[in-house]
Amino acid sequence: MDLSYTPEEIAFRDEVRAFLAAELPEDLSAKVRSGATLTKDDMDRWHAILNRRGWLATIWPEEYGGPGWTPVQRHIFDEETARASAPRIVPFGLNMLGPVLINFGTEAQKAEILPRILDGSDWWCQGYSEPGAGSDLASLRTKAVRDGDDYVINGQKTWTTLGQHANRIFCLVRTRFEGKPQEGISFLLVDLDTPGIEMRPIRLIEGGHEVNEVFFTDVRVPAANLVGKENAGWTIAKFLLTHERTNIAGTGFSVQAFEEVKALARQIRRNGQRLIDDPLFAARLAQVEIDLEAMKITNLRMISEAQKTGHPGVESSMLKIKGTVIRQTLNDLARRALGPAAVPFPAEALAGNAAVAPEDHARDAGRYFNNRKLSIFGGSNEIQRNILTKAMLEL
Amino acid sequence: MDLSYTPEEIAFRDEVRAFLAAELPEDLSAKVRSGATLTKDDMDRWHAILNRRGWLATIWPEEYGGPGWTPVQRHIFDEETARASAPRIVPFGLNMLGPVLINFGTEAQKAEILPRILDGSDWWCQGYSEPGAGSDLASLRTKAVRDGDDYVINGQKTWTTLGQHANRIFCLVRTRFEGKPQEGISFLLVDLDTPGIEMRPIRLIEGGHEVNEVFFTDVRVPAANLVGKENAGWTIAKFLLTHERTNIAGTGFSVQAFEEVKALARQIRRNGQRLIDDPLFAARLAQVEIDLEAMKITNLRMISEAQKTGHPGVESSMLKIKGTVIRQTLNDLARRALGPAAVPFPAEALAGNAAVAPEDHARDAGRYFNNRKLSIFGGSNEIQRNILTKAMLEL
Amino acid sequence: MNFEQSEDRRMLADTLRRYLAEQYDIAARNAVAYEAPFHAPARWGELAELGLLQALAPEDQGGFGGAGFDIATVFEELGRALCPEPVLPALMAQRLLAAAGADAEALLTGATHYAVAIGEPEAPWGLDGLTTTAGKSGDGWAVSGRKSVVYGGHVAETLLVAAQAEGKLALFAVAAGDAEVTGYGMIDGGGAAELFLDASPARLLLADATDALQDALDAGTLALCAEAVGAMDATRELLVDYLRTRKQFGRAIGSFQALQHRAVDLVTEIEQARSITVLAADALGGPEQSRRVSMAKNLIGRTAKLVAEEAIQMHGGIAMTWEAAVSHYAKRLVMIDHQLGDTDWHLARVMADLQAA
Amino acid sequence: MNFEQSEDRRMLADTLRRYLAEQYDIAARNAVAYEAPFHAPARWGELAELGLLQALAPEDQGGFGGAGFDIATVFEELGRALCPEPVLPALMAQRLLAAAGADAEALLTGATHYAVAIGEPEAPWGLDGLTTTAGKSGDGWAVSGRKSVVYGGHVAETLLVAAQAEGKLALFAVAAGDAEVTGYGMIDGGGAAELFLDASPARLLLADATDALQDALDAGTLALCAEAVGAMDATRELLVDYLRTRKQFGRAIGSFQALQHRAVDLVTEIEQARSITVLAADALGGPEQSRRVSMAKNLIGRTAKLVAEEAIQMHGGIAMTWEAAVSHYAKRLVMIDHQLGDTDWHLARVMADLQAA
Repeated sequence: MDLSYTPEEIAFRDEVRAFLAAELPEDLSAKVRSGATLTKDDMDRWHAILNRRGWLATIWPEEYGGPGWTPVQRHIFDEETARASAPRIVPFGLNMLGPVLINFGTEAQKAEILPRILDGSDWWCQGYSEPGAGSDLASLRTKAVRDGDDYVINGQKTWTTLGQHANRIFCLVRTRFEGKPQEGISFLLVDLDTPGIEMRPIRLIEGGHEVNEVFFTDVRVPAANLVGKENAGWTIAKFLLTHERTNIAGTGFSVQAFEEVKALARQIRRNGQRLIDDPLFAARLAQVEIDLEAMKITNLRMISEAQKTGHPGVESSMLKIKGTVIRQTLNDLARRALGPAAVPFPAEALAGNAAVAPEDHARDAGRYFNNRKLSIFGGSNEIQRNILTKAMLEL
Repeated sequence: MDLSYTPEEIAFRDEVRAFLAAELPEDLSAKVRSGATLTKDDMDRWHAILNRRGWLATIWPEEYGGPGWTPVQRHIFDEETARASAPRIVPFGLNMLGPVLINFGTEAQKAEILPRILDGSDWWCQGYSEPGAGSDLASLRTKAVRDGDDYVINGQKTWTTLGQHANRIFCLVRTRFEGKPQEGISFLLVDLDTPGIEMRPIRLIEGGHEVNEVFFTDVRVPAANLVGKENAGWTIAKFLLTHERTNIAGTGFSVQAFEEVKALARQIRRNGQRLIDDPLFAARLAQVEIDLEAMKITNLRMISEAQKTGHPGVESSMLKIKGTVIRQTLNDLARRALGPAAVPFPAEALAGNAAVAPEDHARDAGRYFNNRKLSIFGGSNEIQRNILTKAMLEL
Repeated sequence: MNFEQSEDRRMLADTLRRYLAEQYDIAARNAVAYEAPFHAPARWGELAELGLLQALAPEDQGGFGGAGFDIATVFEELGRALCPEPVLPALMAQRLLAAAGADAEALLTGATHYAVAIGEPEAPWGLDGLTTTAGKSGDGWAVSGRKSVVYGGHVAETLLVAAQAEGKLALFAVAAGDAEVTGYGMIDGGGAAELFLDASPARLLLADATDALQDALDAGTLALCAEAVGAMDATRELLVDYLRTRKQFGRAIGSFQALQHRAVDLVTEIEQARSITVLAADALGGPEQSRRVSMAKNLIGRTAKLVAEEAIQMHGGIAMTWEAAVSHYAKRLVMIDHQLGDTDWHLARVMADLQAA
Repeated sequence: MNFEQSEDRRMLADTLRRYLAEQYDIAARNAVAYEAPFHAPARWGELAELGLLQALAPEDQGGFGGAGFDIATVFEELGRALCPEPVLPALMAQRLLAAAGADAEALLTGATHYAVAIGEPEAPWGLDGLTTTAGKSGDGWAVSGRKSVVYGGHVAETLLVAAQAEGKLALFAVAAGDAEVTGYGMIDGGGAAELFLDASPARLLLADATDALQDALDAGTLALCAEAVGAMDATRELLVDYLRTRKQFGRAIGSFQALQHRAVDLVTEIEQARSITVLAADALGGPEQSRRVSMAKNLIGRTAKLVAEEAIQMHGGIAMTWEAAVSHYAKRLVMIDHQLGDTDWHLARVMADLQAA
């Protein structure tokens, strides 16, 4: 039992730190810190920087352009990029479609698509959820009917994150209507400029535009765009849910959020004392600090287990639950810390001299509301509890 | 809307207070305050005092010897007796069997049994739960088979509170084995000296003897001891659950417990300051004080509603849930307040000069453990949530 | 003891509820709540005509209410409709004007918007540590300082400003045109403003205003509690309806016991929130006013956040959207904790009472 | 980075687990835990022979362990079996004897019971505010004062007592016969004692013992955390087994989703408790020792109480009985918070670090 990194791991961490110090643009990290919305150009820029270093597709095998990292190295990379307030890697092409193609795609699909993900030619988005199929994904109803060499798609997808920047979408569609719902689902690749597709923005609780609805009306897609076998799409969906979840605990983001709240609580003065000297606030902050310290170890224990077995176990559902609760608690503390200064909206509308909240914190309340999503999207915490019930309690 | 008592209610409260000041024996209230176990004689003594005043059967109609109080008067009485650390009224004869007989019994049963409850000739106990039928009472299996003018009982009851003091027991028994389980249950009265009955003590978590198991082997009971119709016992069981719950919120006990913790936190000194000056402890105490203040109003709102409609609604399940949580929180704070001094056991074993905890608090840890029962017995809080789900959410 | 609402208040509540439901359905509400002037000026006069403002003042001050239960009745309905009109500053201003013996007719008719400026960046809640100062200037006074997040300050014609003057906390009236006022919307709808006072001409209303200001804060805090109760009630209705109708895995999600028990716990907590608000309303005007109001705001702060977060979680993704009414209720419920003292701030006041020998 | 237990520690854990499971099944455990001398003297020597005590000391002090992970390994197994043997005072005493350069052979062989007397009625945890004093008396020293709830004090032959002497907190050895010792059982099993010292003859072990005493407290606190982890693990097993087998309404109660989700949350929190204990064990002997031990004890205090209360509630009535193993696990889990600093006391230490400029 030894919690210290090996000399090799420390060397790697220092390499990542040096890279970030040299290559992460200051304007990008400032935006990330303040919770501002990144533009497509911001994200493309960061992807390109990582791609030049060979550190973009962190979970791909080396033969396809991955860096060949161990789970611990990936963890170090995630922690360090979060600490440095680097933009998150947009996961749809890199962490979702990429591994799917590598495992289920044809050679032609891999050869065509993977390089275009790496070099930014394609921006992929995800067509999974539907208005009537959220937690219960297997009940999806968007249908794709074979017609000659094409599939013809009709239906609606929703929660398509950053779809406004995308030129392509991978979808789960229904290709068979009898039998078990799970056995009639296929995985299709679709160009977003195909006639019959309409994308509409969804405005989120705090006012931002992050997700979209996508409507399909008689959309013709070549049958060659099928990944895996027809009606075998559920296997791919499950593969994504159980095998390729990376950085699920998000401890790097939480560490960053903790440091921000701590700095804020030292900066804010109320009635002659620093907020951090208010015992009730300090107690809240200390408690979540302790939870986070434990979470870091829980995360490492499970990464270490994954390193041994080759894939994360269902215990990663615990990381999802507890990790999101901790991040949400930290967002909650940032909001609380601001007091009335959390109120103004939209932050951008305030003239400089009227600034109410400390610089970099004007969006903290919005971030608190937006991050309620953490415990809902990507398999709600209730779904995670169901998974854990089955797997761990065998009930 | 007016939270003050009417002049009549205030006069009544003063009457109760004067009565308690004059009639409640000091040794009994001291025992109650310290959490010591009351003897049968203690309880009989208090019952006799109340009976002399006509205040023993507080929920019986006047014609049977009740005081004819309104729900608000009953509430005032409950509050004042709790505040004065009077012993609780033992409910089995007075608050459970009495109303059952008044509503379902024959004239002969009423004439024989009710006076003997009032004058203490009989001590009744309850035979409801079985090892396999707790929350799911309808699945009870103790059977009573008609044989001539008798029923012959075989089976086992458990959680029979204070059965060690009782000479009679009222039981739910199965008299029909086909059909819906609820429709084969009868309500029987049994003398505990009938051959074939064995009562065994159950030792509780903190070491005390409060409940018992009762075993029935070929126990012959006259058929005249049936209350209501054969196989109609479930109606009586439900009547008890929904119509005669009194003082369910237990706010009087909680007020008393709160005052005790507050006094304790002012008395205990730790590292040069009073415990009450520790902001973390004070925050816990203030928070439960506030919850209790709200609870008192919630309780009064529902009593006022009951006064209007004649019976408490299912909302009383909320009183059960929240009332038990508040009492348990107060027990928890008393235990915490003591620090290491909560540890010694049994408190009685300590010589006077070795006393670790402040006088009257030596049993606080035991009380905390014992009162975990509050959220389990009498319909667990989970069962209350099921009831509320059905009734209020109509789900 | 009597928990029945009086006939007058029941009629007022019914009238308001009907009017607000008609005029502020969620789409209409959002259309005005998030765009300057962050309320509906056309509705303001109508609300005044319905007696909304007069219900907040006692008869001898030109109204027909003014008791704790009047305030609670009005604000519960405002909360239920998520109404963004600046009624809170009107309530607080009315009590200050009455304390100063000043005329409040223009306030009660809705002709003039008042705002109450107490909080400052480093003293956001309560009366301790305020640094805005006033000095004599010719025949009148001049006030200097910064007031932060002044509710309704963006539309007020007259600002009632708390400032240190001659060793006491005093109350001044400042015309909006005499101050630098930067208005903005609030994240949960409605508007507020930053006030920059630099020797702004001011009229002295009360030389020793501490008690009057505390009373205004208490009444405002009670109003927020009642508003939260109304908003929680509406949220509960949205949630229960959603649990009944939304299907996943072929069943209404309300058939899942884990959600049922959480929903029941919410309903229980909402009843507790209603009770503590009744307690505070009853205490207004009595010796326990400040203490019970603080108790209420602490419990409301805890419960409103719980209700908001649980309602979002049980709704799932849809609650993350602007389109869903529940998202706006959730925002209001959470942000009420940022107004007039948060749950910890009020807890500390209750703790101080426990600690006092 | 490596989360594998070393081969040696795994063997020790296996050996202990087997032995404890055999010797301390719940009935056997309860038979000794609640009756004087509140442990099983016959087992004590056997445990020492198995290496239990030597595992707590490093090689240069006569043992073969002594690191944080050795302590955690031993105490996790003790917790799993709810073992009432007075190992905690032995651990703490060993560290104090080592710091004093005193011989610990009799301790490590199990021949002599030591107890460590630090806490007092008004200074139950930590080293601040201790009022027991020592003064020179002839060739030796005399100690006076009251020590409260001294774990294992009821069977100790030698008491290691912290007392103020010549302006410093010093450490003394007092023979049990030279003090008034009132032993008693603990509500969760095992024994402790009150110590009344009235000019009791004492031997000075360390004139400036603050660091050594803090180290003993830290190691003891870590041990309690690990003990709680073992007890929580066992409680989880009891609970899951009960959920699987107990039937109500014709179904295993574990098929009710409300209970499922609560059980899953418990399991998650237990993993967190294990993690923070790993962190504290790793930190023992390093600069972060006290801080991380406090973090661990705070989290353990919260989690152990949650696990105890939820395990009782989900078991229902049966958990209220002495007969059910879960009731004794629940008592131990709750009462661990009363030893060596409760969850709030340790939180305050972590808060102080946050507040330090």
